[in-house]
Amino acid sequence: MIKKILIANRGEIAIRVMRSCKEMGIKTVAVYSEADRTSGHVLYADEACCIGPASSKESYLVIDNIIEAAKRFGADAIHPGYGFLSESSAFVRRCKAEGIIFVGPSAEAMIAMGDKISARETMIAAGVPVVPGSQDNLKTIEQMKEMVKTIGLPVMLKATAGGGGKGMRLIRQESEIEDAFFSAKSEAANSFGNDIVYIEKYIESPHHIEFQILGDNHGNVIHLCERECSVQRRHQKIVEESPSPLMTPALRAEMGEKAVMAAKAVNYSGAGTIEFLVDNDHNFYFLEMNTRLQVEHPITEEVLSIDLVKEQINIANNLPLRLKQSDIVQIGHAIECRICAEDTENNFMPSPGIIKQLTEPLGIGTRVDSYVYEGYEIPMHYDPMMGKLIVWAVNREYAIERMRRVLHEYKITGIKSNISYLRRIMDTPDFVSGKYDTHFIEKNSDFLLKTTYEGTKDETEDIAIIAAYVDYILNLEENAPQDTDNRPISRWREFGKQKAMLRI
Amino acid sequence: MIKKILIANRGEIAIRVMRSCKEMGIKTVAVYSEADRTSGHVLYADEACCIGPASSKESYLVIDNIIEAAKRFGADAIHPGYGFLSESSAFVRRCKAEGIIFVGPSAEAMIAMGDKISARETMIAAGVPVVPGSQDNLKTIEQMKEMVKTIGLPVMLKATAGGGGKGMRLIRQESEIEDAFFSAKSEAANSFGNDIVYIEKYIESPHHIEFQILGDNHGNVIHLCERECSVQRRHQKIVEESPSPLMTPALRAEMGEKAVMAAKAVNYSGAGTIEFLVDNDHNFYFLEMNTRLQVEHPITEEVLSIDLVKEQINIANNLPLRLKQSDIVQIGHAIECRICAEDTENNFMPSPGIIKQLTEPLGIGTRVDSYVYEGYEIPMHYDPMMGKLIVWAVNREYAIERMRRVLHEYKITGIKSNISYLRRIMDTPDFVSGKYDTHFIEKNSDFLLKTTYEGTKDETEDIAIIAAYVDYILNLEENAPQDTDNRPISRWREFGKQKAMLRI
Amino acid sequence: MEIHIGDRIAQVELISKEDNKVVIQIDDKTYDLDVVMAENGVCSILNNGKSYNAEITKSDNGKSYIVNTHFNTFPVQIVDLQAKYLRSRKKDDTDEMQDRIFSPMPGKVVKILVTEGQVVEPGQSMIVIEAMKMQSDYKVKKGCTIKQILVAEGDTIDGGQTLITLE
Amino acid sequence: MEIHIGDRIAQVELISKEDNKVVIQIDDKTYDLDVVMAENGVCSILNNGKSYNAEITKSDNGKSYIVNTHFNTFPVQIVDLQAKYLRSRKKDDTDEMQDRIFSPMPGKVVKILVTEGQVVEPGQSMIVIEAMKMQSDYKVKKGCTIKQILVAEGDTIDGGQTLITLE
Repeated sequence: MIKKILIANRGEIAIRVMRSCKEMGIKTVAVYSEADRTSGHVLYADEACCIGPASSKESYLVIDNIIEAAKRFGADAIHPGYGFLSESSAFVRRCKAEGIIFVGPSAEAMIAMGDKISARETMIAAGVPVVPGSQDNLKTIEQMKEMVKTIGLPVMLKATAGGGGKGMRLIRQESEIEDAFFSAKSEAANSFGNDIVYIEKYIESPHHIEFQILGDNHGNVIHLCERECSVQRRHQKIVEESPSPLMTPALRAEMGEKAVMAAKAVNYSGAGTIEFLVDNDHNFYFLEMNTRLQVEHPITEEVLSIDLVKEQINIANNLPLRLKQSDIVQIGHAIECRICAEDTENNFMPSPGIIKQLTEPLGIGTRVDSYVYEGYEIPMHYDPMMGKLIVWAVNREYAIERMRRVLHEYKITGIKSNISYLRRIMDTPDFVSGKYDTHFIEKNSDFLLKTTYEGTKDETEDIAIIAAYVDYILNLEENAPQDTDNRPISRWREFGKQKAMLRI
Repeated sequence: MIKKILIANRGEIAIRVMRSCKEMGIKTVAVYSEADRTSGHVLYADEACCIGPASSKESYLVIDNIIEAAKRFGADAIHPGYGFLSESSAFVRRCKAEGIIFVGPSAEAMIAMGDKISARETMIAAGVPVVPGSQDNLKTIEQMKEMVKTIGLPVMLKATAGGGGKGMRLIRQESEIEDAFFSAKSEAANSFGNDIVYIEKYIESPHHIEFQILGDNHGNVIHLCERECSVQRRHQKIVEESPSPLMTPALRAEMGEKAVMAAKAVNYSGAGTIEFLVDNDHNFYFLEMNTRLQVEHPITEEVLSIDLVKEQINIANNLPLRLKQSDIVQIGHAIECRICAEDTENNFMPSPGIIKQLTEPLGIGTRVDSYVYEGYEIPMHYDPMMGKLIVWAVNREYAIERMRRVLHEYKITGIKSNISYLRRIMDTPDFVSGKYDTHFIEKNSDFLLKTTYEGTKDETEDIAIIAAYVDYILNLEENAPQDTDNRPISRWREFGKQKAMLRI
Repeated sequence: MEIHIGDRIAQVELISKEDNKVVIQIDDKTYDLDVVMAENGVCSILNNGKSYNAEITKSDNGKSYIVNTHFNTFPVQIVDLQAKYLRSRKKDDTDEMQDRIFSPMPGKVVKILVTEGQVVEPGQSMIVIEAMKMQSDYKVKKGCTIKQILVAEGDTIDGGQTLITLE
Repeated sequence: MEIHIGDRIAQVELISKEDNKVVIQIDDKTYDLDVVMAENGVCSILNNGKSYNAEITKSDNGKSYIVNTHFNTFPVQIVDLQAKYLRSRKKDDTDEMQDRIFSPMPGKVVKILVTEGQVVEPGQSMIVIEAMKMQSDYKVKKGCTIKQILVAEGDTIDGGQTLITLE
């Protein structure tokens, strides 16, 4: 049985994994870059090892350094988290060669699912639906018409060399085919010097819905139902929920079955996610498989009352799955919001810096998975996500109400955050009604960027004026005219910048 | 429907109630004493009203002041929390007279259950078992023997005027009766000048197990299963869990049925708790009814996935119960620890003061209901409880492991707390095995007061030395020899102690 | 006294103050308040019983604030006599004049797109900065000449640090 | 240097220091450490990769600390030359001499059980203080005479405040 796990990651996911390890009595080893000495995951771990400079290319992505740390501290397993090396088959192979358990799937499964084209072929062979179409070169208008007949309208005509919408045509009616074909080809030729085009089924109102699966080393695979992840901005998920408002029991059973087939097709072991595109008519298509834990895994944990990291570790310990498919019943509703250090009003510019004040929400139905703390300096080198806010309630309506409450409780200053943007999502009619797809953010962008909130503008402005004014007066009174903020720049003091020798 | 609720309480329970109100879109009014201006519940509420000086007799217990506040702010309902006026039938009647909804039972139900003797009689009439015995004066040895025959051995002989164990005799065998009767009588006469004695069934290995019930204004009553509250010190609960390790489905059904009968006997409406004493043979006896929300209500919420405050408010809104008895099934296991500002190593002396650092545990399966924050000064006027730490997990073993993890994450300095004491409870074999009764704390007091923990004593001492030493050196280096701690005495600054007029 | 909040200029006056009870006039409104403030900048304001919380951070001579209330973030400037004086003196070089390129946040210089002495057009990109896996390029507003380039590709920069001077 | 922790007296010496790498000798053990400290007193110590956190609060000339590590709380005293000198001078009035009654925590005077000039016996209760709904009574260790009573019943008192002087 695994006794000590090195977590080859940083930030909230490293702490998330360590929490479950701690509960299981497993020792934890943190790795950290020079920029992360004061990061929460270093403080949380039993042991910690510096693995290089700030740049992740020189630290979190260096297989040698991580293996060396694992050996130095005698870790018998490595948990990769998400991102960084979590989908590196080379890393998996190296772990195997070194006799260290990798908490995740085999290198083979990773490779089979890692490449989009091979994944697509594997899925077709396994009977899992993929987006109809082909990336074959359509040379003639006859080929094109043939293909459209197979796929069915509407279709999207795309240029292989394309980008920025050039050479792209949405075709809804048969009469548009000919014109689209020739104009796209010539546009592509002019723009890219390459006139190769192909078509794909156009999915209207696409929903990004994914299924969590768990497989063990004994050939058992189950699915843990779906997560709705259509609230995305530039393919970055912002809010996720489970169950999906689009889902029906019949569709869930069908998609779940296909997800299990997909995982079985590559002898998958560990936790993984099958992403699907689903349209309003409940047609669904395999998109890709993520062969690791997802950022949004907590909403599955909440509605199913399980701990996915513990399940991962049990699987890595060669245990058979604890749960059967019939045990899996979603209860209630969970929503997750990703809390990011970014300036939503300024094109979502990242906002690294020092957290001056922090109040995290607590109480019934509230879960916070984060790694920052008051006085912590968020480094500029990594992802702007500070943590995740997860609520659970008996139904979707109550979950939204709870999310509004906890976003109200969440206070963070010193850096910009997306908290008020998330709060507005919770009030957007399309979200509240559950009728949204991946166009949600684009469609509601005006509503979402409204700057004032709650109460009249004048009233809240006056409150802000009062707060600043009173602080100003207090400082005058204290006769301590300080040039700048006397609150700490960073709570962490480098211990002796001057290289002094001191003898007391 | 209720639009605005005044919470006639302070601290964590006030915030607990406000959280549910906020989720329901109900406005909240806080009341506060002069010592509580910076208490978390004042900051959390939509509106706040000062109701008097620090002493609760002059503030939180003054019905007039609370009613006045409710009227001033137009609250259409009052939630009493627990403690203070929550079991005052005079307060309930006053609310009724003023046309304000009291979120709780009727004054009549409160009175019927408030007096121990009348409650006992009501329960006997309703067929709910009570501790056998009678408080009748036993004048002759024949009367005594008759009574013992009815009750069965062992019995406890007590003096009406007794106290401190004087005039008290535990009788296990018939042969002991005569001697005990005469010696107790003479001891009582000598000690108190009053020789009246009575007997009660002696409960061996008593477990304090209580049933949560919910009744509506339409005559429906259900029970929400049990809470095990035997971890007590001087009748103060410290740790609670649900389900009870002693419970069986058959006993739960039987006790639940009696709890519902008890509530129906007084036409109970709202949330209430029936406390029972249970012995190892599963005999159970009505102890008392608490006609309000309990401190430990969250463990019921966790295993049943409900929000008791929302249910209370729905009942107050005259709605019928949302749930049927058949909906009530406990899932998993929940444990609550009460986090108190007290010095466990010094006879549990209360420890008011300023919280210098605070880290509350987060992550999967963790719930914190508290009201304090970093920089907050815990006033000396009220209860030392700062909050409650609640975990949920799939089973009891995992819940204990999780509780160990979250107690490890909980850091609080500046005041003394009982966190390490709670941590030791989680390691006490009797607790871990689930084989404990109300003698638990007494029985394990040596184990629980062990002062060192984790790792060797020398190692942790050296770490403490290093931390202090490095801080000392840092201060020397900064050439800022400060007389005392330069961290804030209290984060809250009274705005201008000098009564100055300032014009800028 | 003048206080600027966003585009609005408010006239603010302290009418009276006794313990934490203050009366403040903002433009034509008079507020009768109970205010307490925590060392860490959290401010609790009771206005006629209504409970507001504001979190403030300050910089720049203690007269420039960022204030969070509810879900809003406001920049607030205290314009006392000293600030007024400094402002009046600064009037000559208006904000319009852009004499440097800087990044509001810390980051890393990915690419420098100009050379010293180069004449650049309005809207031309000068430099690309990366922070938190996102790249931003900084442009000039008006045509000008690159005076000096103070950083090199690969450099780590602080927020507000001057990267390129213009003339 | 001497550092007192509980009953233990440790000899502590700083061997070297470079950035946050420090070498400290405690008695006969040498520690090679990586230490960072937050403004609020949270200290992270890596000892050979092992990660420890300690939270410190200090008082009394910055030489008296309360340190929390894991589930332990330690009182730590830095005894530098100045402290040593002061200690040597204090030797005369030993801790044995009890010249006053005080409460370690703030509270309220519930009852005063003695009068000025009264001769009291060892273990006799002097005063009852209430805090957080709990009452504690304070006793004298040795027989003595009540010199002065500085508080009245109903008074609110601070932690450490002298309530009664003895002689």
